[in-house]
Amino acid sequence: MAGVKRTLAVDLGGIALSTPLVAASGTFGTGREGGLLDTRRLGAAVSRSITLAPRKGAPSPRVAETASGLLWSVGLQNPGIDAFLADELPRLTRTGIPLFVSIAGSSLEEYVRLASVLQDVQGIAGIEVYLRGEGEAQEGEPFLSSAEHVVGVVGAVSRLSRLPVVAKLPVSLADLVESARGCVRAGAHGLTIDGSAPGMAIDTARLRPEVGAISGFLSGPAVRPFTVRAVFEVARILPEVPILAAGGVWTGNDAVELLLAGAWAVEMGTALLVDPSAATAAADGILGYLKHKGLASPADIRGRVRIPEPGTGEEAG
Amino acid sequence: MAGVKRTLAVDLGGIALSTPLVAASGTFGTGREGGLLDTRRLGAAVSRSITLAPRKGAPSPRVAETASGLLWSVGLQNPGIDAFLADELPRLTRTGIPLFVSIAGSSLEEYVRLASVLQDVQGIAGIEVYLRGEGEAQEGEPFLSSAEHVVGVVGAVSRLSRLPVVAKLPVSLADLVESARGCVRAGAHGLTIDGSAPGMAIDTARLRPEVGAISGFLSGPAVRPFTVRAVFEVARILPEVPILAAGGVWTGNDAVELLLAGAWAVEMGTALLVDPSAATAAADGILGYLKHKGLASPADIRGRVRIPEPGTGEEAG
Amino acid sequence: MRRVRAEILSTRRVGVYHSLTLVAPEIAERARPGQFVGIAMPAGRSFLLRRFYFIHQASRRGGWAGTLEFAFEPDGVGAEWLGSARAHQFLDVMGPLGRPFAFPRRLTNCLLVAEGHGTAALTFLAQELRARGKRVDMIVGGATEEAVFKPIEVKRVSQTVAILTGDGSLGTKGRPVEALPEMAEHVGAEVVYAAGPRELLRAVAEFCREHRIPAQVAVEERMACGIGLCFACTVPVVRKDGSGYDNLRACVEGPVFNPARVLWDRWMADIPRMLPTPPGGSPVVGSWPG
Amino acid sequence: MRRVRAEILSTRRVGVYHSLTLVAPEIAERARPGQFVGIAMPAGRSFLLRRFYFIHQASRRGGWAGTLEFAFEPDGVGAEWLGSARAHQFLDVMGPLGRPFAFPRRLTNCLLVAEGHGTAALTFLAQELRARGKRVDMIVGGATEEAVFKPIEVKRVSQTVAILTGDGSLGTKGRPVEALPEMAEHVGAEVVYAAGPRELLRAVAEFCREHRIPAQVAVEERMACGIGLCFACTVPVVRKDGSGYDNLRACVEGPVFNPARVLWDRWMADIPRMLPTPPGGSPVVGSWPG
Ligand SMILES: Cc1cc2nc3c(=O)[nH]c(=O)nc-3n(C[C@H](O)[C@H](O)[C@H](O)COP(=O)(O)OP(=O)(O)OC[C@H]3O[C@@H](n4cnc5c(N)ncnc54)[C@H](O)[C@@H]3O)c2cc1C
Ligand SMILES: Cc1cc2nc3c(=O)[nH]c(=O)nc-3n(C[C@H](O)[C@H](O)[C@H](O)COP(=O)(O)OP(=O)(O)OC[C@H]3O[C@@H](n4cnc5c(N)ncnc54)[C@H](O)[C@@H]3O)c2cc1C
Ligand SMILES: Cc1cc2nc3c(=O)[nH]c(=O)nc-3n(C[C@H](O)[C@H](O)[C@H](O)COP(=O)(O)O)c2cc1C
Ligand SMILES: Cc1cc2nc3c(=O)[nH]c(=O)nc-3n(C[C@H](O)[C@H](O)[C@H](O)COP(=O)(O)O)c2cc1C
Ligand code: FES
Ligand code: FES
Repeated sequence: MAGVKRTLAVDLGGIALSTPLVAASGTFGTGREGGLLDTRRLGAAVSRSITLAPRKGAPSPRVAETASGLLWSVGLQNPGIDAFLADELPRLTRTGIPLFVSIAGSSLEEYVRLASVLQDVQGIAGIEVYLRGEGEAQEGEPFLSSAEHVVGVVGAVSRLSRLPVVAKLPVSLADLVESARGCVRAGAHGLTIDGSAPGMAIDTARLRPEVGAISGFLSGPAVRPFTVRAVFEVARILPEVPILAAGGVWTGNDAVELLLAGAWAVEMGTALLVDPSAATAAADGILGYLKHKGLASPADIRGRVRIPEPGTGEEAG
Repeated sequence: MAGVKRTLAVDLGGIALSTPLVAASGTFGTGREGGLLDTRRLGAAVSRSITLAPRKGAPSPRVAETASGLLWSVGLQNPGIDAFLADELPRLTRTGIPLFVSIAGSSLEEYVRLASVLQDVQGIAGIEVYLRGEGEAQEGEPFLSSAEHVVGVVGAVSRLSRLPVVAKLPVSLADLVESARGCVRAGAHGLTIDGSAPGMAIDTARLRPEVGAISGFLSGPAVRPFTVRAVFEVARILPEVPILAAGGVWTGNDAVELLLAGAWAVEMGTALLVDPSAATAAADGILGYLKHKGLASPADIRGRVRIPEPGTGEEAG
Repeated sequence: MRRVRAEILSTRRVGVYHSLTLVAPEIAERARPGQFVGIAMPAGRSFLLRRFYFIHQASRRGGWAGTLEFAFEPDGVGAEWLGSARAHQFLDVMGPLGRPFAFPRRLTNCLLVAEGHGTAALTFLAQELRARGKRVDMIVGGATEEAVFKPIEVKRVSQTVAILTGDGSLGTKGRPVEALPEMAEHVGAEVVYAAGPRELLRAVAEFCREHRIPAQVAVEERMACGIGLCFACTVPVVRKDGSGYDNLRACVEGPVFNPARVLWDRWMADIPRMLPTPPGGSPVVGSWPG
Repeated sequence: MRRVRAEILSTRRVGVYHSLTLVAPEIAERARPGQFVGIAMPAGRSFLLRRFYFIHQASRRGGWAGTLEFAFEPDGVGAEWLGSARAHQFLDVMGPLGRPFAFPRRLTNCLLVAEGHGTAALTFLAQELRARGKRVDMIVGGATEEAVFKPIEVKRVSQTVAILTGDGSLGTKGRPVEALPEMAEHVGAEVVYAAGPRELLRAVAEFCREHRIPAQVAVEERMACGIGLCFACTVPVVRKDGSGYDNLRACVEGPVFNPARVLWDRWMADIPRMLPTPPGGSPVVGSWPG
């Protein structure tokens, strides 16, 4: 197909990215490391998750290797929103890559305060809302354990925010599809579907958990099938909503798989930690795929996995 | 430690197994295959899941390979309970290995009928209740999607059954811990915690799902961290209840990891498919571990992972 | 059926294929055409499943006694690893797996149609048919000359041969199935055997049904265990009494089937089927309802 | 800090260790003692993370210019793979990573204490200290004679040497830390450097604090990225002003730390524990004098 002008650019409902590859939260450093991370083909990056007060994070060890996976539990180590804005953000935005700031709270109030503070900050592309239930129990129920809580937080943040708000929903959330729909109704601009899920590993020689926090979250290629499935299910009911897919993206082919499932862009975490130029390689892979299929841009493959129209199917039973 | 009499035998609350290694449902064949499957060190086996009526199962392909995982969707192909009892069960029990029969239904009534039929059958060690929501929606909600449904089914089966009933709970179940507690209160003799969870993979060359049923379940080493965590959490609150762990057990060390997490025995699925003598190798591995630690039996390591006493910890935040 | 640690005697390139010869007397002695082997991948890889290959040669006599040959294209990760294996390395091999081709009792003229690596399976069959006094003719093909597996050996074992390649680089331009009608007529085919892509097998099925020629085809379906344990590898096959069909396991009830009984449409359904959306609204695609 | 595709020049066994020499001029030219490299595992494995190793030698001059050596015990899957690597193979290497040991400006008598593969890091340090006119004495050790890394080289680079092995198969029976008091006194240690297991580093910290000897230790903590991106590798280190502690990344803010400022109890908690801040507040300690 001669004459096709090929691009990697994607438009997340008004947020223009030069590629659909986004550095995932917690794997992009603080803007001071520089050096080996090859950012040329990153369309955007997400900061580590920032809380109101500084957090020292989880005890070590904080990572363990599992079969095709990385079990991590960093415990949201971060300097708190004030120090982040003063020291970290300026360096992060200086890279020129659109930056999402990830926020994490232990209560609705904390999320609201974090979002408010960010309203007056220049140079941020958007807010990604971290939604793991790390907060305290409220009326017996752990915070963020139900769709209701999650939608409540995302709604509150979205209502007050002039910046686009992306809700990062773990696949392990009960009622993922319902939560996704709820977040969008409540005003979320987009969704990050995160395939990493709670896991644990035990050092059998020393009879102790492999990570200091006892359990952590599993990421890496092992979890990609969960990400693919969740993205597919959410994208089908919310085809107009920008979806970022996180969890198990390493190569260009992995990215294509998630775009086919319905993602608008993909986040890369573990891959960047192991291979600091993974995004550049993935970009080449996507371009090669587009070329091979004679297509012009990532939007051309978004959600294009071939499945039957509902209703035409027949039970194989 | 000289003089330690070492055994692999375990007692699942009255069900005596010669080893803690159990062939998982759907991976043990029909009793006709014989030959290469090395059953010498299997403490028990679970039949494929049996439904009331015959089922043809899912369209092909039924498996796909993912990073350290196997995505499968067999769709419960089985000859139905009558043909199973007539043709398959006699061969399966002839192996001399304690056999659990796995039952699957689309409604409470089907489960109850299946369990009733099995009451009069000789030579079965117990019933394993398959609890994936494959049934039809009931009042809008998919069958078995909530703890309430799951506990309802397990309770009904347990009440009428003279055979020990083991509830096979997927880690992806919302409220896993609550469901586990509920099942035991409702009469379940034991629990199988199953780390395999719904996943999907896409063939990017052909733009179609890798498995005919669109999505399947992911098993194999990739999911072991989920199994470990779920077993750990359930075993902590139900230390008196026999727990079988399924999902990612390949080697003796994997089995030990799950025993340390709190399992009383482990099921092996994917490993047996790839290496028909995986159970024998795993048994040797467990024995070697016991020997190294100077312990006498698998019960000596059950739940022995070292964690801090509740209450002594402080939030690292 | 045995599982052995087999030493690689030799490896070589044959066009686009890698061909491995193993020392595996326990398997070689029992191997029959249409059967296959399952090769384990090494530990520590992210790809877990065995890879399955048709047996191309199994020597029971002579200097190569006890050896076994199979061939493959090193396209995916597993076959690529296998392609990098070297002589004297050991492989974990299960075999011979599956039901072999049946030899005709009365009939004599056998036409064998193969495409791609299917030719590896059918040259073995050709030899065994010849040894039983049958006449063998073959149609073989591939995308290019390089993809036509051992054409010289094919010529050696068959009376007449038609070769077709996608790009015309060897023999006639086209696909093997295109030569079927003429060749069948020309050689007076009484039985047809086929191995290769599903499209070929299906076309053979149609041709043979139409012309009432008995046929056997060796299918490939994704496998996990290869020994009947898991029902991963099923093919829909009509019952002998026509009362319906069963999903039969290609690894133990196949891979050789009577093509007239395979439900090709159902098996080859290009797109997967799905359930209608339930009244509640949310899509039920999570798990197949059986 | 560079990432290169480096050719393996040679591999050899050194007691229980494997030692690899790489051609990596971009890294070798910049390498300083205490720094380390990160080696990628090959594609298609189930183990994903890089493995990190202290730089044992980095030749900037002479016939070996541009080469780099490190050593490891092939115990786990990653190191085992690396142990099977052969000359002329290429590795994906990042380095030099981390902050190196600082050299003392005024002080002269340096005592280096190492156990296990820590000796590989400290012989490099010894050379550089000698090149700066310092006196170097060393205490080295390991479980057995085989686990004492290059004792002859150790003797070559240091004035006096104490060797201790767990089983007494070489030198004195015991662990390196046991020789510390006597040796420090004997050689008039003004600065102590250490590398090895945490128990050793902690004991060195205690000894040096008690005796008011400035010290530096190179720690090991599990790492994911090795370049500061992920906060996997943190060590709790008291702030210079004593106002509290921070979890510092061993890969960019370490691996060399002032042991007086490391919160050993917190870091080494044998069972995972989330420790309360010490009631007395964090201790105020002087920073590395230099
Ligand atoms: C009975 C039988 C006989 C076979 N004989 C041959 C042969 O003689 N020569 C040959 O080259 N190939 C043969 N195949 C296909 C072969 O088993 C491998 O699937 C193929 O080499 C691709 O593996 P890979 O690791 O390169 O691909 P990958 O893409 O890594 O494979 C991923 C998974 O899909 C499966 N898969 C991929 N392609 C096929 C296929 N066509 N059929 C079944 N499963 C597939 C693989 O086995 C693996 O589980 C046969 C398959 C079967 C079932
Ligand atoms: C700064 C630094 C320098 C090091 N220098 C050396 C050296 O010079 N020689 C040497 O033999 N080893 C060294 N190590 C340890 C080394 O990185 C490997 O962890 C070790 O070789 C074990 O890897 P494996 O693949 O054999 O073990 P596996 O059991 O497969 O490792 C599993 C995971 O745990 C990590 N891990 C295991 N042991 C350690 C450890 N002691 N420290 C940190 N992470 C660990 C691995 O890196 C891997 O991510 C160093 C570690 C660090 C952080
Ligand atoms: C070391 C590490 C730290 C992480 N920290 C955060 C975090 O602070 N906030 C967050 O939203 N996600 C965090 N994540 C999750 C990633 O952003 C990503 O969602 C997840 O790792 C799955 O993607 P991957 O498989 O590409 O790694 C972290 C992941 C890793 C590996
Ligand atoms: C091919 C295949 C078929 C399966 N069929 C069933 C089944 O019919 N019923 C069931 O309860 N589990 C079934 N399972 C799940 C296994 O019993 C087991 O719970 C799961 O595979 C996780 O264990 P593993 O990682 O050891 O494979 C099946 C698994 C596989 C791989
Ligand atoms: S592959 Fe398991 S039954 Fe055929
Ligand atoms: S290992 Fe990632 S920050 Fe140190």
